[in-house]
Amino acid sequence: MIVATVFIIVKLDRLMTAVMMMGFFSLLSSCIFMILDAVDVAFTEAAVGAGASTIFFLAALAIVGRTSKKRKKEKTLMPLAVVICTGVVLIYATFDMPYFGTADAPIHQHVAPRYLQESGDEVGPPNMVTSVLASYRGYDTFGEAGVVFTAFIGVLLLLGAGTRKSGLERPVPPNVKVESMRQKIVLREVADLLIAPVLIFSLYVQWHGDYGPGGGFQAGVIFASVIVLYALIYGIVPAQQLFPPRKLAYFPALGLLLYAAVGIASMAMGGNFLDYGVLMPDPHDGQHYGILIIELGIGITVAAVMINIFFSLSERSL
Amino acid sequence: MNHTLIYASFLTPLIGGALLVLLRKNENIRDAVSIITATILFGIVLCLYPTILAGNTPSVTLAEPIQGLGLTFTVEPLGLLFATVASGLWILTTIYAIGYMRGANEPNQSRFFLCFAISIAAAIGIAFAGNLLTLFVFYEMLTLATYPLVTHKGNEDARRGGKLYLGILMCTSIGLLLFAVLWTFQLTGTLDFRAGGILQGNVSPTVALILMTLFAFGTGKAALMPFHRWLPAAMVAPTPVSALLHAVAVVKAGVFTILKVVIYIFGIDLVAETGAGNIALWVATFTLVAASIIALTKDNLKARLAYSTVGQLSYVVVGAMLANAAGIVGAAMQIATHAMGKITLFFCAGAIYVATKKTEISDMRGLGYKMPFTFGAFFIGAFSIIGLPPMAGSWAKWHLMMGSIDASQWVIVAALLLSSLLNIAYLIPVAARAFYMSPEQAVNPGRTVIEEAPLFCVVPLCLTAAGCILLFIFGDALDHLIGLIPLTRAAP
Amino acid sequence: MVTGLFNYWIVVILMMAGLYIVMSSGHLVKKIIGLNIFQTSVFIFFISMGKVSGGTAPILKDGISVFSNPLPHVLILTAIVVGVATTALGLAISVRIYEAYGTVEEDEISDMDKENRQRETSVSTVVLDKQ
Amino acid sequence: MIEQLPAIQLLLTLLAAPICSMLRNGDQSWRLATLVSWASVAVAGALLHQVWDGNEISYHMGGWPPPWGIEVVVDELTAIVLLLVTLFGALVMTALRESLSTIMRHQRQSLYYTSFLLCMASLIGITLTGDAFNVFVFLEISSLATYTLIARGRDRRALTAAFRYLIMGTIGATFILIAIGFMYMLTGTLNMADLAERLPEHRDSRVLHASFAFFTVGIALKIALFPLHYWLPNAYTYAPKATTAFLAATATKVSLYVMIRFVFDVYGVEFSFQQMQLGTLLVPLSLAGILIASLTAIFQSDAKRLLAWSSVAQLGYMSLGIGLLNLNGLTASITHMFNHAMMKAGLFLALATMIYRVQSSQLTSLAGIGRTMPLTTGAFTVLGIGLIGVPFTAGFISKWYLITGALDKGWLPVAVLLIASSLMAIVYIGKMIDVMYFKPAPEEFSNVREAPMSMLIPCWIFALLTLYFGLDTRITAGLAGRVAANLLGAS
Repeated sequence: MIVATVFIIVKLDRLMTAVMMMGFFSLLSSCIFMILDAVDVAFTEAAVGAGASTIFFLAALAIVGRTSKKRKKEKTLMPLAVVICTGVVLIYATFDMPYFGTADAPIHQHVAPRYLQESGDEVGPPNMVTSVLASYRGYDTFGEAGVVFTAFIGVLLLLGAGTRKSGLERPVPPNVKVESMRQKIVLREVADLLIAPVLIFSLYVQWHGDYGPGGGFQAGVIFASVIVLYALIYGIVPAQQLFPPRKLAYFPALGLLLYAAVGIASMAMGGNFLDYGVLMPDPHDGQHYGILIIELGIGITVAAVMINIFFSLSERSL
Repeated sequence: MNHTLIYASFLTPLIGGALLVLLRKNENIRDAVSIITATILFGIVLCLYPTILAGNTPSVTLAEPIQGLGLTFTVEPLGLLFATVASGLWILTTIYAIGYMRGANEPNQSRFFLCFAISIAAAIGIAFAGNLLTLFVFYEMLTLATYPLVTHKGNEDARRGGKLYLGILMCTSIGLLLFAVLWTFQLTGTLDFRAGGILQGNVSPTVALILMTLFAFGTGKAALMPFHRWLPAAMVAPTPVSALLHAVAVVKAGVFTILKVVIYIFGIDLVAETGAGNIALWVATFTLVAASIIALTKDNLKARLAYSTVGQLSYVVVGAMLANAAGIVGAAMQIATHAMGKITLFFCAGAIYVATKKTEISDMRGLGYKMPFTFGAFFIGAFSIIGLPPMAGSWAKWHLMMGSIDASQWVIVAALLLSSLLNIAYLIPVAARAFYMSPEQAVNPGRTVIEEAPLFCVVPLCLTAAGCILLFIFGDALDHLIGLIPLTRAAP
Repeated sequence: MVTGLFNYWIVVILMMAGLYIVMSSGHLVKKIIGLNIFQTSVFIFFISMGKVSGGTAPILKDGISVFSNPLPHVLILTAIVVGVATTALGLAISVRIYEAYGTVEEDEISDMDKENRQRETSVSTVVLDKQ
Repeated sequence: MIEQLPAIQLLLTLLAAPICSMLRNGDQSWRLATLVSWASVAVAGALLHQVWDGNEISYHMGGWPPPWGIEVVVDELTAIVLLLVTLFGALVMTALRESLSTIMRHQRQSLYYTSFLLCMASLIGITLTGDAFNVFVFLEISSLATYTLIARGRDRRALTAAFRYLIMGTIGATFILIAIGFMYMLTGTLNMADLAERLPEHRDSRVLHASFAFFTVGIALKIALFPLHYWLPNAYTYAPKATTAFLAATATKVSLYVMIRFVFDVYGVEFSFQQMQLGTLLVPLSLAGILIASLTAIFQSDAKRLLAWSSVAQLGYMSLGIGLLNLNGLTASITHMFNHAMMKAGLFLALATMIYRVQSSQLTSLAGIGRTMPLTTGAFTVLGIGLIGVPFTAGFISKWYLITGALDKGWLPVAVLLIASSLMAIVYIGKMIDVMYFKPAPEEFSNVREAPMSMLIPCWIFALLTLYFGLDTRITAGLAGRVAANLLGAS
């Protein structure tokens, strides 16, 4: 089924549908992740792939138009050849791969056992993904926050949010989409109902990352999608009044700095960068609080970035 | 002490150059700085003589940019000879240039003298280079430093000439010379100039032949045909620059490089055994004759002198490629004596231009009586170039002749003789016309009375003319110095 | 063998489909869609590596001893974020391209650019000739 | 404090970035950014000093020992690349303010500095890390920052150039991700030193072969190795003036560094070159790249595009040196990595300085600029001469080693082709210098003034460094020689 979805996308010229199909594709992959035991990844993929990306795409499509043109035949031959070559190399490689699901594959032998067996003692959280993400490979995650921040700066530099004064002070031109949404009472009611629980849910995801799937990143995306939902239904202007882009633009930086501050604090306490163990007399507590704070940092950064990017993109279509 | 002297010899012109730029506001002070620097430099070079005559070769390393290969200065007899020629003639050229530039009201004089000073520094660097890398480095520096001099006038002609100048010199040096240098390095693992050469035992005759040919053509400054075109093209430059190019630094650097390569990289034994120099030898012989013939056809005095230079340089190359003691001595002497003779001729050409604005030989009839010193000096210089006693050039020609007889190269003997005859044919008429033909008054009616050129111009050219004679008289001193060049591998 | 590697093959097909969209499509937004699919397929590949038959999600609970490998999950979490960041930036650039060119079809854009460059070069050669 | 240096090296720039973005005041941001970048130069210098005698610093992020945690490794090669990134980054940053002032509103500027700092930080991150996946993360930060920097160019074609780069870059990065995934699959580890130990036993595995293939293609896209270079000329041409200087100096060089690290250290010399025959692939492609790109450069009428094509050619030198696989060749690659970064950054910066005054990079508008902006043109000339490889300049040193490397192999034709390409460099650099000095200036530019000091001084520092490193090569060729011996000896 997932393969079929992709081939539909290949053929589609109507981009709106293509985007929808892509969202569907993401949702499917998230199911696959679930089946493969990767609950955190599934959660994220659902929130990001099916949620955030799709919304960005829709916002962009609202600006650039919804159909693509067919290309000449010759132009598709070269890519086809390249793709087939690459595919052949990949298939060739698979023959030497350990079979799917084999427990004694090398991947499970060397590094992973320590995470599985000792992370509970060394770091604390039962969710091993969180331990690895935030502590063992906390530096990667710091980099990840950096990526989000970079993208944010990029979008801001290219499109600008708040700096254009478009949202608040410019008279709102009649926007078909927004207007029509506002009139749909059912949608409004449902949305009103949804917003509060989802907000709470996002906070739950934020703080509960230690124990179940979730964490700062997922929470941030969910939080952001609430705001996006609000903006879609009530229009972007009230949403921007609620979250003035000018102020919002500080938050990604603050989140990142918060993350770094934990690292620097541990350096000041005589440990290495991001060594939470030294933060508290008891290394366990140190790890625990360290992870909580950096997750909060990620959450703030991600939420603020997602909202900002959405504002920037949709502002342009006004 | 010696080390300080070597550093000083290289730095003096640079410091002088910097000073004259700083003091450019006042012309007189600036020019005084030029002259004083030149004199100091000459003094320093002279101070190095006792050491060399005692048989030492002091050496210093400036930096080591490539593992095992430093920017090294080593003073040895041949280099000292070149340094003496360059620094000695620099004094005269500076004095002359001051007169010329002021007389001709040229713009940008500070830039001019700065580049001049850098060129001399580069020439000294070439002279004292302790290995091929150092030599190559300063060779390129000389090319770049002289480029602004060649294009000094800044007009379309100067630009075209400059482009050709830079193009040929850069392309040959990077394309061929650098390649040869690298190849040598790869074969031997060193580039030091050593007595008896470093290639002995490392190359087959074919590779030796290819390498030598690369070196000979790669040294574009030696102006072997077909890479001689830059020399006439560079004639667009002001005359002091031509003097610099032809006598003091540039072309001499070229033939000096070839001599160094033959003596210290190949070793004359290797060249003699394998015949590595054969291609270069014949090309040089051809150039020798062909350039003289072309010189005959030129009416522009400077162009004629330029082709004369092309021919005379080939004497040095021939001497080097003969690879026997007499040939080398002849070649080394030719560097010194040709420098003296040719600079005289160029000074004369410049003086004539400054005094009369004439550049064509056919216009110079009867000028001899108006400018007796200038044309007198021209005679002496011409005799020296031709190789007639009692002028310095005769020693060089004599040794070269002996060298080619030793090598039983009768064709070359013939070519040398033929060339000498051609030299007479293209040089003597210039002076002869000036003295023996009456001026055509009708050509320049209303022209102001022609007088001798300014003192700044006349004094140097008289001095160099005197030098031509002195070098003849003290020829054996020269011989002694050159005799110190170690031609064979030192006993282990 | 077929059952053991089947999963990987599917992933390869998905990847290639994504790559094909990127390279063949002329519409900039569709290219980004392709990129997304390409990347997501790579993610699936990574996660498949980490799966252990009979294992569960890597969350410590009493009584469970076989877990899937958490490390690929972490890597992919990071990679997903990278992916969405790239998507956002790519879209932002295509929006700007639309504003600047009035289209997001690659062929049309390159035609316009070609014209532009021809104009520039012809101008410059004319001026150089004059001098 | 001393043992924290590797972390400080990264954090300085990475933390200054968010602070910069909050300042909202172009000048203040610039001051902060410049200060911080010079501070990182100092840190890079200190690191270089520490590892000078072949010491290796290993720093464990989060206090977790590798391979469980992420390791940061500093050795001589790392240190020299760090110095390259920070020093040239700082020089460009110093000049950036004036350059930006003409194209961007005040408020946006601080965001631009933020991007710039992020790019610098991520390049530092890539260089430092000893973890394969971490390379990917920082590579993506640097890519995103680079796309942004390019897309802000004045011409609308900057946008298409950035978009094209984004597509190519992302494909490249994903390829690298696949390669890392394959390696991980075989060994279960991501730490580079650990991988190096464990990979040899899998040398006959097809997975490793495919991994190598994907890595090579992916990184070649990032380095812009011929024939995967096609994003580069446009990106360099349309990126905002001074930014090009930074990108040309650092981005491709750091990718090259990643390539050297993986090919020599992780995959191992024997595997890469004997089993996968990387050399057989690299040498002809590099040569073709050098010649074709040099030739293309000769015919450009836009100065920036000309230099961009020259960059493609010069990258060919570096990959050729790797392909030669001998001491001199590899020394040449590493030396040229540093030297070319310096010279090309200087050239682009000098050019940016001229464009700052005449607002166009067409050669016609640069005519006669040697008279109106003599100091800038002087610096440009010195750097150009360095690029040609004239003695006394840094360019000569790298070319020397490269040609010696080719001769060591006994590849005479390669040496001849290299020399031919040097001659082409004379032509294209000569063409620009000729126009700048000897063509009469267009009327509208006949009285432009010399550039402001903050741009002029960095230009001249680049020029003087080019001369300096032509004489004192201890920290370029000397160090590169040791590094090369280590890399080759590791097999």
